[in-house]
Parts: sequence; C-alpha cells; structure tokens
Amino acid sequence: MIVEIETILAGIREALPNSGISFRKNPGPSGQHSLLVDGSNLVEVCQFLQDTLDFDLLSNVTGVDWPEPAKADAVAVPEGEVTPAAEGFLEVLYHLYSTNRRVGPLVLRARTADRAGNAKIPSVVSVFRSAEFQEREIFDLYGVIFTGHPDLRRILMWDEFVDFPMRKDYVAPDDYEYEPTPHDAVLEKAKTHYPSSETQDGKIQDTRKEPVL
Amino acid sequence: MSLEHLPRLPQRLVEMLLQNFGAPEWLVLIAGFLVAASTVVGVFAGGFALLSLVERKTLARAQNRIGPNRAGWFGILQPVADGIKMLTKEDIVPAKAEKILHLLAPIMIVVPAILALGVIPYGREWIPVPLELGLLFFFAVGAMTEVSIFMAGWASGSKFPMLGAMRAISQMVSYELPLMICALGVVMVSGTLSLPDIVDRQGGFHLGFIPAWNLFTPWGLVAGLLFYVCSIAEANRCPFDLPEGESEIVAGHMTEYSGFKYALFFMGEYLGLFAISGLGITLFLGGWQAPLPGLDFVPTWIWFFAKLCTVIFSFLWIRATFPRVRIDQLMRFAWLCMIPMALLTLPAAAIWHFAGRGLLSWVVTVPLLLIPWVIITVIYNKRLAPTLRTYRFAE
Amino acid sequence: MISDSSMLYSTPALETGDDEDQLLRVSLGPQHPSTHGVFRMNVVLDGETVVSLKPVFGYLHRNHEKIAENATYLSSMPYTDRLDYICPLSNNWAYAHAVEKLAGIEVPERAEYMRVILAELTRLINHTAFAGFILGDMGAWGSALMYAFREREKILDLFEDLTGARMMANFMRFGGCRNDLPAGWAMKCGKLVDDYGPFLDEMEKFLVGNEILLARTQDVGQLPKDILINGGITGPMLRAAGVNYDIRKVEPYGIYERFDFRIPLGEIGDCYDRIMIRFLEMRESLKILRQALDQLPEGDYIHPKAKIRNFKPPVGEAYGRIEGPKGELGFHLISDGTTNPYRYRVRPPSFINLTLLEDMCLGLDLADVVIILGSIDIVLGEVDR
Amino acid sequence: MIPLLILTPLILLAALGAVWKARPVHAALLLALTLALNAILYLVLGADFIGLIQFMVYVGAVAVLIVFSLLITRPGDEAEEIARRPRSLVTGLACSLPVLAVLLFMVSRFETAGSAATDARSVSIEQLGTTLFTTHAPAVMAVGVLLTAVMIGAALFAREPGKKTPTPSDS
Amino acid sequence: MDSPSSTIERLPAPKRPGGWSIPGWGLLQGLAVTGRNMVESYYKKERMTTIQYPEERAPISPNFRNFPFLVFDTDPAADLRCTACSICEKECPPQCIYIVLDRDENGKSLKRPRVFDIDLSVCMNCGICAEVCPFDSIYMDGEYELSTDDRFGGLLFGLDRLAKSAEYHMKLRPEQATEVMARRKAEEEKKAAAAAAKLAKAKADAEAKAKAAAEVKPEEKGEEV
Repeated sequence: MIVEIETILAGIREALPNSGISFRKNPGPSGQHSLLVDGSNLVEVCQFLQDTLDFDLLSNVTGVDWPEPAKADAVAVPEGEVTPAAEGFLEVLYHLYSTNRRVGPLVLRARTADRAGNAKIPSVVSVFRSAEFQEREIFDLYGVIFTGHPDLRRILMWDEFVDFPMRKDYVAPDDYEYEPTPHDAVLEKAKTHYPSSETQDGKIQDTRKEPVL
Repeated sequence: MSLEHLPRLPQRLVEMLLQNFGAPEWLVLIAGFLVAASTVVGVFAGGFALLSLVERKTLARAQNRIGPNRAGWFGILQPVADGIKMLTKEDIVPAKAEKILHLLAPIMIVVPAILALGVIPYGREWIPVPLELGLLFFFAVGAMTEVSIFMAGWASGSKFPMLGAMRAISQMVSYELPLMICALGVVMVSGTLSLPDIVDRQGGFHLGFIPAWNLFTPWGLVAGLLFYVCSIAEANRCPFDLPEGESEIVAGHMTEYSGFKYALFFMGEYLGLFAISGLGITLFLGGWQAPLPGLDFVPTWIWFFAKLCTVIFSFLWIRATFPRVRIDQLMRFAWLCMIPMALLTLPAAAIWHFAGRGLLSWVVTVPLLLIPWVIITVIYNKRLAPTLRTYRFAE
Repeated sequence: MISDSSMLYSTPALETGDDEDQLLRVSLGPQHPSTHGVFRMNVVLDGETVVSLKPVFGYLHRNHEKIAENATYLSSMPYTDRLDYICPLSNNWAYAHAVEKLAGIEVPERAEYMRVILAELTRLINHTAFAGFILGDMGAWGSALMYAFREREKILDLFEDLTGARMMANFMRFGGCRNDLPAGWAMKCGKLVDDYGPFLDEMEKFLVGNEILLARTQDVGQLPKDILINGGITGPMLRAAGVNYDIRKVEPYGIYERFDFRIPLGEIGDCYDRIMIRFLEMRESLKILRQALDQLPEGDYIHPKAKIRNFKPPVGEAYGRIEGPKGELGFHLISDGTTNPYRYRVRPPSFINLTLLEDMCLGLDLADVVIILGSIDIVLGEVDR
Repeated sequence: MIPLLILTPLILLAALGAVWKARPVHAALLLALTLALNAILYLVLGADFIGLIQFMVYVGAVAVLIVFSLLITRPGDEAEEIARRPRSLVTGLACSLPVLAVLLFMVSRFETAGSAATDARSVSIEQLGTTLFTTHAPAVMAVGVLLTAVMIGAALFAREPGKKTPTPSDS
Repeated sequence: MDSPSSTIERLPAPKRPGGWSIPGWGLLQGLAVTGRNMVESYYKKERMTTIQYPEERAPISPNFRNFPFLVFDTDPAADLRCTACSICEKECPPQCIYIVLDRDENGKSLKRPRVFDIDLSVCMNCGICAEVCPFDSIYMDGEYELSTDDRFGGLLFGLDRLAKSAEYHMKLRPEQATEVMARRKAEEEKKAAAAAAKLAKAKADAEAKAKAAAEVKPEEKGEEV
C-alpha cells in the first residue's frame, strides 16, 4: 500500500506548524518518498504520527554517512530550491508502519549538523521502544549520539574500540589479528610481517619462478 | 555347589585356601569379607561401565541413531575408552576453590552408594551383609549424599555450582521424606527392618500364578509408584535432573570438575541408581523371587538382575522423553502431592495387614486409596491443569 | 576525529561487584549450551529469580554491511546465506526482492512460484528445528531435536539437488533464480509435502499434551500486545499475542495473494502460544506448498534481460521486506548508480526481537530465561551481522 | 576396647576443630564429622539402632540444614572476623566452663557398674518401640509439638520481610 | 484490531478419554512416541538415518558444487580453455582467485594464465565464478575430501591441481557437460564457417585484385621497362 505521503505531510504541517519538515522525492522506481524532519522536533513528529495517524510500528532505523552532501541530495531530491549543506553530515532514516491501517513504509529522515563534534539527534526510544538497540548500533558504527537514549553504549564492537567502522573514511588498522592467507590483499599486509614476498607492478608477485604446470 | 551359590564361590574359595594353609581365624574372616565386598564392587562397577554404554545406545535408538559402535565390536569397548579418556584428562582445580573439600566431595559421593549396595539381598544365598537393620542402614548411608553435593557446590567457588548445590539439597531433602514413608509401609506389613526377611515374606503365589509381591497389593501399587518417582528424584535422573540442569546451569555442582573426579561423580550417580532401584525391587518387586511358579531351577540372583535391568531401562526411556521440571514446581509437587499420598499408604497398609489380607482388606483399602487420587484429578482438572488453548485463524 | 570529543562517553557496563547485597551476578554465555550461538546475558539473580538482565552482542559481528558496500550487488548474494544460516533461501529472496524494488525488475511466473516453494520449505525447516531446540532448552536433550533434524535433512537434500549446496544456497538472482528445477524435483517435493503432515502429528503428540512442557511454558515471558508492537517485535512472537500482522497478507509480495492460507493468532502470547503458533504456521505452509506445486507453470526461470555482471541500478533507495520465519526481514538499499550499493542495511528480526528480552524475564527463574530466549528463536548470524 | 581408644580422641579433635575453625563452612563440616564419629561410636558399642538413627538424623538432616542455611545466607568475611576477635574467646570460655563443671560432676557421681552394663544388644527394636509409645508417650508428643513450633518459627524467621521481587509490569 | 473474518478452531488436541485431562496422559503419549521410534529404528529404514561415513557414502546430487576446477580439452598445458581474462577474479566475492597473465619475451599476452591460484581456505564455493565465466573454463567440482595438514600450501591450489579434463566434467555433470560441448561445437562450426567465408571472400577479392592488376599490368609493362 503506497502511503499517501502528501496528506500526511499536510497533516503534520497543520498540527505542528513550526516543524521544519520537507518532502524529499525518491528518484528510483521504488516510489518510497521520504520526509526530511528537522532534528530538534523529531520526537514531537513521531509522537504525533503514533497518536493521531496510528503509525505504531517503527520497523527499521538506518544510519547513513554522507561525506559529500551533493550525493545525499541526488538520492533524496529536494522539492524546489534548497541550499545544499556546507559539509558532510550523518543521516538517520526511520521506516514507520501502521499495523491496524496496514499502511506501507512512511520514511522519515533526520540529519546531524556535521560529522565530527556535535553529530547529535534526539532519541525516539521514548516513543518507539524498538529503536533502542538499533540506535545503539548506529551510535556504535557511525558515531551519531542519540541524546536521551537510556543506555547509549557500543552494542556490536567491544567497549574500548574508539573508531566508527561504517563511516566512508574509516581505515581498518593493520594490526588486526589477520589471517595470513597467500593471496594478494593479505600478502600486501604480509609484506610487513613476513618480508619474504616481493611485489611486481603493484600486484603481489607469486614467489614461484617457473611457469607452473 | 549349584549355580545358586556361584556368587559366593570366590569368598568360599579364599576361605578354604587360607584354612588349609593354616592361617589364623581372624585373617580368614577378614579375607572372606574383603573378597565378598570386592565381588559386589566388581559386579556393580562392571554394571556401571555397561550401563553408561547401554544408556547411550538406548537414547540413540530412541532418537533414530545408532549410538557408539566404533570402539570395539558393538561399541563394547566404549566404557574402556571413556575410562582411559577420563584418566588421562587434566584435573583442573579452580583457583578460588577450597582444595580439600574439592577433592573430598567426589569421594564422599561414591562411598555411600557402594555402602548401600552391600545391604541389598541379590539372591537366596547371596547377601553381602545380612544386617538386621538393613533398611535403616540404607537410608542412614543415603543421607550422606546431600552433604557431599553441598561440598562439591561450595568448594568449587564459582556461581553455577553454587546454584546447582542449592537446587540439589532442596530436591534431595524434599524427596527423601516420601521415599522413607513408602518404605515404612513395607516395613509395617512385613514386620522387620531386615531386607532378606522382607524378600522371604514376598514368596509364594496367590491364586496359583500371581506372585505375592508387595506391588500386587492395593497399598503396594500406590507406594511402589510413589517410590519409583521418588527414586528418580533421589538419583537426579531426568525429569528431575535439576542439580545438573545442563541447559541452564551448565553442569550444576559438577561444573568445576574434570578428569577422574568428574568420572567419580558419574560413578556415584550410577551406583546410586543401582542402589535405589535395587532397594525398590527388594521392597516392592519381591527381590529375587521368581515371577512364575515352577521356575526353581533358575538361580535366584538371575531374577534380581532381570528386574534391575527392566527398572533401569524404564529410567532410560524416561530420560529420552521428558523435559526438565522447574525448581518451584518440583518442590510444590513433592510437598503438596507426593508426601500426602505417601502418608495415605500407611493407614491403607495397616488396615490391609490387620484385616487379614483377604477379600475384606481389599474392599476396604481400594476405596481408601482410590478416592484421594480421584479428588486430586478433579482438582487438577478444575484449577491446576494447564489448559489446551484454542487459536483463531485470520484470513 | 570524533573519538576524542568529551561528548562521546560509554556508560559503564553492568558493574560486576560481587555479592555485597546478596545478589548473584552470573554471565550466561557466550559459551553456554542454550544461547543458540555466541550470545551473552549478564544476569543478576536474587536466589533464582532474575533481578536484571543485560544482553551482550558482537561476538559474531563481521560487519556484513561494510563488506556489501565494497562489493557489487551480485557478490553480496552469497553473504546473505550467512545472515540467518538456518533459512538461507528466504534471506536470498529478501535481498533479491529489495534489489528488484530498487531497480524496478519484474520476475517471470515460474521464478515467482519457485521462490514461494523454496521460502515455504525454509519456513518448515526453521519451525521444525525450533521445536527441537525449545525442547532441548527445557532438558529433553536430543529426542525432539533428532526427529526435527531427520525431517530437515530431507528438505536439505531437495535444496542440494536444486541449488547445489544444502544450506549455502546462493540461488536467487535479480529477476529470477539461478537455474531451473532439475527433472523430478517437483515430484519429490510433492511427496515430501504429503508425508510431512503425519510427522507433524507425531511431533504434536510428543509436544502439545506434555504436562511438563505445559507447566514450564504457560504464562512465561508474556507481554501485552501494545508493548510488543512498540518494541518492534514481528513474526510468530507478535501473532502469538493476537496481533494479525503477517507481511504475506499485509503487503503481499511475490504471488502470495494467489494462495488461500490463513494466519494463526494466539491470545496470551506466552512461550506456549509461540510454540503452538509455529506449529500451526507449518500446517499453513504445507497448504501453500501443495497449491504452489499444483499450479507450477512452465517458462523461463529468470528474466531474459536480467543482467548478472556490472549491474547498475538507477540512483535512489528502496526498503523491501519479506515475512521470514523469524519475523520481518528487510533490506534497505541506497544506490548512487555505481555497481556497488552506497548503503546496504539489513533489518534483522532476531536482533530487534531481543529488545524486550529483559522485560519478559524480570521476576522469573533462571530456567525460564533459557526458555524465553529459546521462544524468541534467535540466530546469532543475523543478530550480530 | 581398642576402637574406643581410637575413636574418642578423634571425636574430641573434630569437636575442638568445629569450635576453633574461623571459617563457618569448615566449622559446619567438622560438626558433621563429629556427629558421624559419634554414630560410629554407638555402632561399635553395639547399639546398632541408635547408631544408625543418630547417623541418619544428625548427619542426614541437622548437618544438612546447618549447611543449607550457610549456603543461603553466604556469610561473608565479617563472620570470620568476629570469630577471630580475642574478646569472643573470653565470652566463649565464660559460657563453656560452667557446663564443663556440671558434666564432670555428673560423670563422677555415676557409679561405674563395670563392663556388664554395656550389653545393650538385649534391647530389641520392638521393646524400644513399645516402651516409647506406651510408657513415654506424653514425652514423645511433647517433643513433637516442640519440633513443629521450632519449624514454624524458622519458616517465619527465614522469610525476609517486605522484599518484593520485581514483576514484569514495572520493568 | 480484529481481522475481517477469523474462524475459531480448536488445536488438534491429543485424544482424551472422556475429555478428562488425566494428569499423566500427555507424558504417556510422549513415552509412546519415543518407544515407537526406539522399536521402529531397528527395522524401518526411514527411522534409521545414520550413514556410516567411511564405509557407506551418501550419493552426491548432480548439482552439488564444491570448489572450482579448470577444464582443458586434451592437454592441460596446451589448450586450457581459460584465457586469463580474470573476469572471475573481479567477480569473486571473497577475492580468492589470483591470476597472472602469461606473456612471451617481448610482452605480448599469450592469452593463457601463467599462474592461476585459488585459495581454498578463503573460497566459499558460491559458484559465481562458474556463472560469469564467458569461456566455459571454470566449473564447480564435486570432490569434497580435501583435508590437508598444511594451511597455506595445502589449500592454495595451483594450475596443476585445478586443471581437469573435459571427460571428467562429462562424468561429473553429464547434462551440463553435453550442453556445453554442444554449444562449443556449434560455435566452432560458426567460427569455421565464418573463417571459411572470410577466407573465401579474401580469395575472391584477391582474384579480383589479381584480375584488376592483370589489366593494369599490360599498360604498365610499357612504361616500366
């Protein structure tokens, strides 16, 4: 059931006038357009959607890292003229469903100010309890700090891990306990640990000399 | 020297040997006792090894697999393989454990089981220790297992054994009571505490083919079933294997043991199983009495071991089927159902005995026992029974 | 970098001080016989009753989503087998469904029927294995599990004949299936479906009336409907509480609206209802399989113009979801027009169904915690991704 | 006589150990050991019935209950620390010395009738049972009532007042 | 909240004598099921599922895929079908294929792999390389007894251990192999026909050129001399 997104947008604007909500078109054939919500009143919008429009199932919360904002606007095409964000940001998408009215995915997007110091989004755990673990996972893998989350800890990585693995600019440390298998990507790392293998035109040359047959 | 006296053979041989070598009297006596004891321990240690194989084979067959068949001809050498494995495994003692108690616990589990085995009459000629207070000795010795399980749980120092010990003690204490009360019925009817006399009183046949075992009397049937359920709980066997609930508290009080101490725990459990089912057979299934008249040529201890195998097979069958009971349900079942019904068998046995064991006694005792069971079923149906539910289907 | 900002704090995990207030802190897992994989729970016990329970994840985390971002759409397909390794084919279908929604690809008739047959066979495998595991957690080691695995082997043989591997099927492609049904496969599948009914009757005789099972599972781990929906619980656990929400009926994907089958609903939603709902769902799956096998058409098993190599979906995003045996399995894909997905997100039902684990276990025994975890039916490959 | 010579020092040692040991668990287990040795002493003296009853009742029930209460309450280090304080030694001695005096006085007045009085074997269980339930019936009833009262008191005492385990509603 | 139409249906409860739930009835039924399995496992094939592996072997299905192998028609050194285009190396999800193109002394590619390694400790036998290979040169094997004690050398299969003959492929997967051979033969004929046609065309316009050259030559002869 394609959700009538315009009526919902109108409903929200009329109920919460000052909410900076805007429509974002999805260029792909799936037709799942989304609503960009301003971070500060995300919780009111969710509360309104749950109470009046009966969206009671928050099925999925996805974190996305947009180092170049232009790409973000390519995927979620804004209506009319909108100044693209200055520098990269982190984005969180919420997929809402209604179990009674059996209405399809209503996609909400919330964006952080920037990718470093204050990547903060208010946590919707007070409205939808299902977001608790998913927000912890986004905090763990992306670094978005959900203010108001009851127990914001790393959920998948171990607590002493400092970096955020799912970011586009994440570089895996070389001293991972790696598995030395004799094939090129790992041989590259093996070079520092076992200096025996040498390289040829950028690719690891197999140490055997004569044609192997 | 018929087949009947076969089990006594080693003891007589040694005594004769020593006598014509002119050994002093007390030496012959001690040697005789030693050999008699070693036959009992030998038979039941062999039984333990065989039972560990038979258990795995029967469980396997209930689950459509074959069970151990690689070591030896049909898996016969599997117990030997397990024994070697247990002996060669490293014996780890946790740092926080209290060394002495940690070592003492497995020993104190095996000792009472072997002592208890010494008192049970296996055949007309084969009673290792014909004690006049046999039954009392059995229960007195059986009381030591709780202390040893506590020592195992406490001495291991870690959390799961603590939980296991708590469960084990509460279960053993609360099932010891109905066990003894059912045995009391038999003592009251046969008038003695000595096990060989109890078996003798169960000789003979009613109406030609029904053996005069205690099981075939009204109170005996009820007491026998209750005794059977309590012996499952005493031996920590499946629906009541909470102390060693492997899906919840890993291995209960045995978690921190490895190597031969762990094997000792198993030996203790299985010998305890032999002892408790041996006692059950002696009290209710007529010990070594033959089931049908005219089978006198068969040596009596064959009957005892045949009955022992059937009882133990039923333990294995139950182990293959039932899930585990929760600790509070276990306690409620013991105190609210087992003990009242066990207490009920005492007056029934008394009336049955003093009303001359004839038709009159049957007429009186059967309703006396039947009515409470009907009441329990009604209560069970009305309030307690977990209901089977109906389910709606949406289009 | 963000790592040094003071804002980033990690609240101290459950302090493991020992017994000052007579509470026993026990860590159930990750090495534990009944946590269905490497899953750990920090349980604080007062005697035997649970005072607090904090789940700990991450032991099987291999960052499946990062691997997918650095690989093409097709090479993520074999990795979806490893998400919920008990039902690989329904994971494949979920991923293929999401990509088809992203790129707007239609699927020929025969492929749709093959997908429904394989998904329902996977549901049978999952629910049968569930019955075996839940009895294993309760202590009847092995018997129910071995009967369940005996039937599961027959279905896995069918998968091996069709896809080449018993479990790691890697069978769906964007626009259909990898190869066609070998000769005689449909007939063998029909025979299996026919004699699955008697096996279910035997398992029900073994399970349904068993007093110990009734006593241990009734009124255990029960939560009201609205808390379940708010907690994001989907699948059999939600329907056991009476919420009529099955994605095959709510948002019929593939050709599910052609089959007539019904959705079993419970009333109370405790562990017993969850077991029974799964049994009734298996009977409905058998009905679907029967109808699908009868109407299986001829035709090509993959869309003729389906692209296997350098497949570039148009820019955009899509969230496709199917009714997996464990709940709503969704894939959220964002494509920026290149051969690699920009963002590849899996909505794992096992992971989100664990949100309310603590609420269900408070005040109950340690033995109940094990059963409640079993009734949620988690697989760690999907929880940790 | 030889077994007596071996047994009595063992019992004394075990009893002293039970009193002297600081750790509560060791003390409890040594108490169980003393009671067991006591039972063996009865058996050696030929009073089978009393020996086995002593073994079953004391080692089987009393020692287990003491040990079970230790398991439940799990006394921490403060129990050991109290036991080690010198002051508790003085109070201990103050209580036990008068009891010792009374015992010694009783033993000295008891005229030793030689070894003849030790053949307890003649008292069979039937006679024991009948005398217990006929001549001493009131005493047995009194002990029964006392024990039930103790049991109920213990049950009340063990239930911690007002501790409500959290139910799922207030998660 | 309720669905449009929901029918009440009682779960097929186990048969109860007279509807009374006797306390132990379900347990007895459980015992009956295990008992039946215990007895039938002795004589019913369907209840005894164990296969004694080393002695009896379960038949592998024709579609079974394990690690890949390279196909050669007659001689492994000469006509290995693989032309080292390394499409499979790019498409392999865990990147476990490693190809080095064979070049002759002055660097021209010989369209033959000098080194073709597959690292079996990384390969997850997903079959994508066999699917994307345009030259029918790599297929999934059916042999699964590959245990070795050396994790590096033992599991890094070089050309010598990967190359297998077309007959082996025919024996392993009859219908797939026949279909491949048919397709290849058809391509050969088409190529041969195309070559023949090209040859014929070349000959034809060679004659035409020769004829044209012939007319040209007579006038040329004059000036040339």
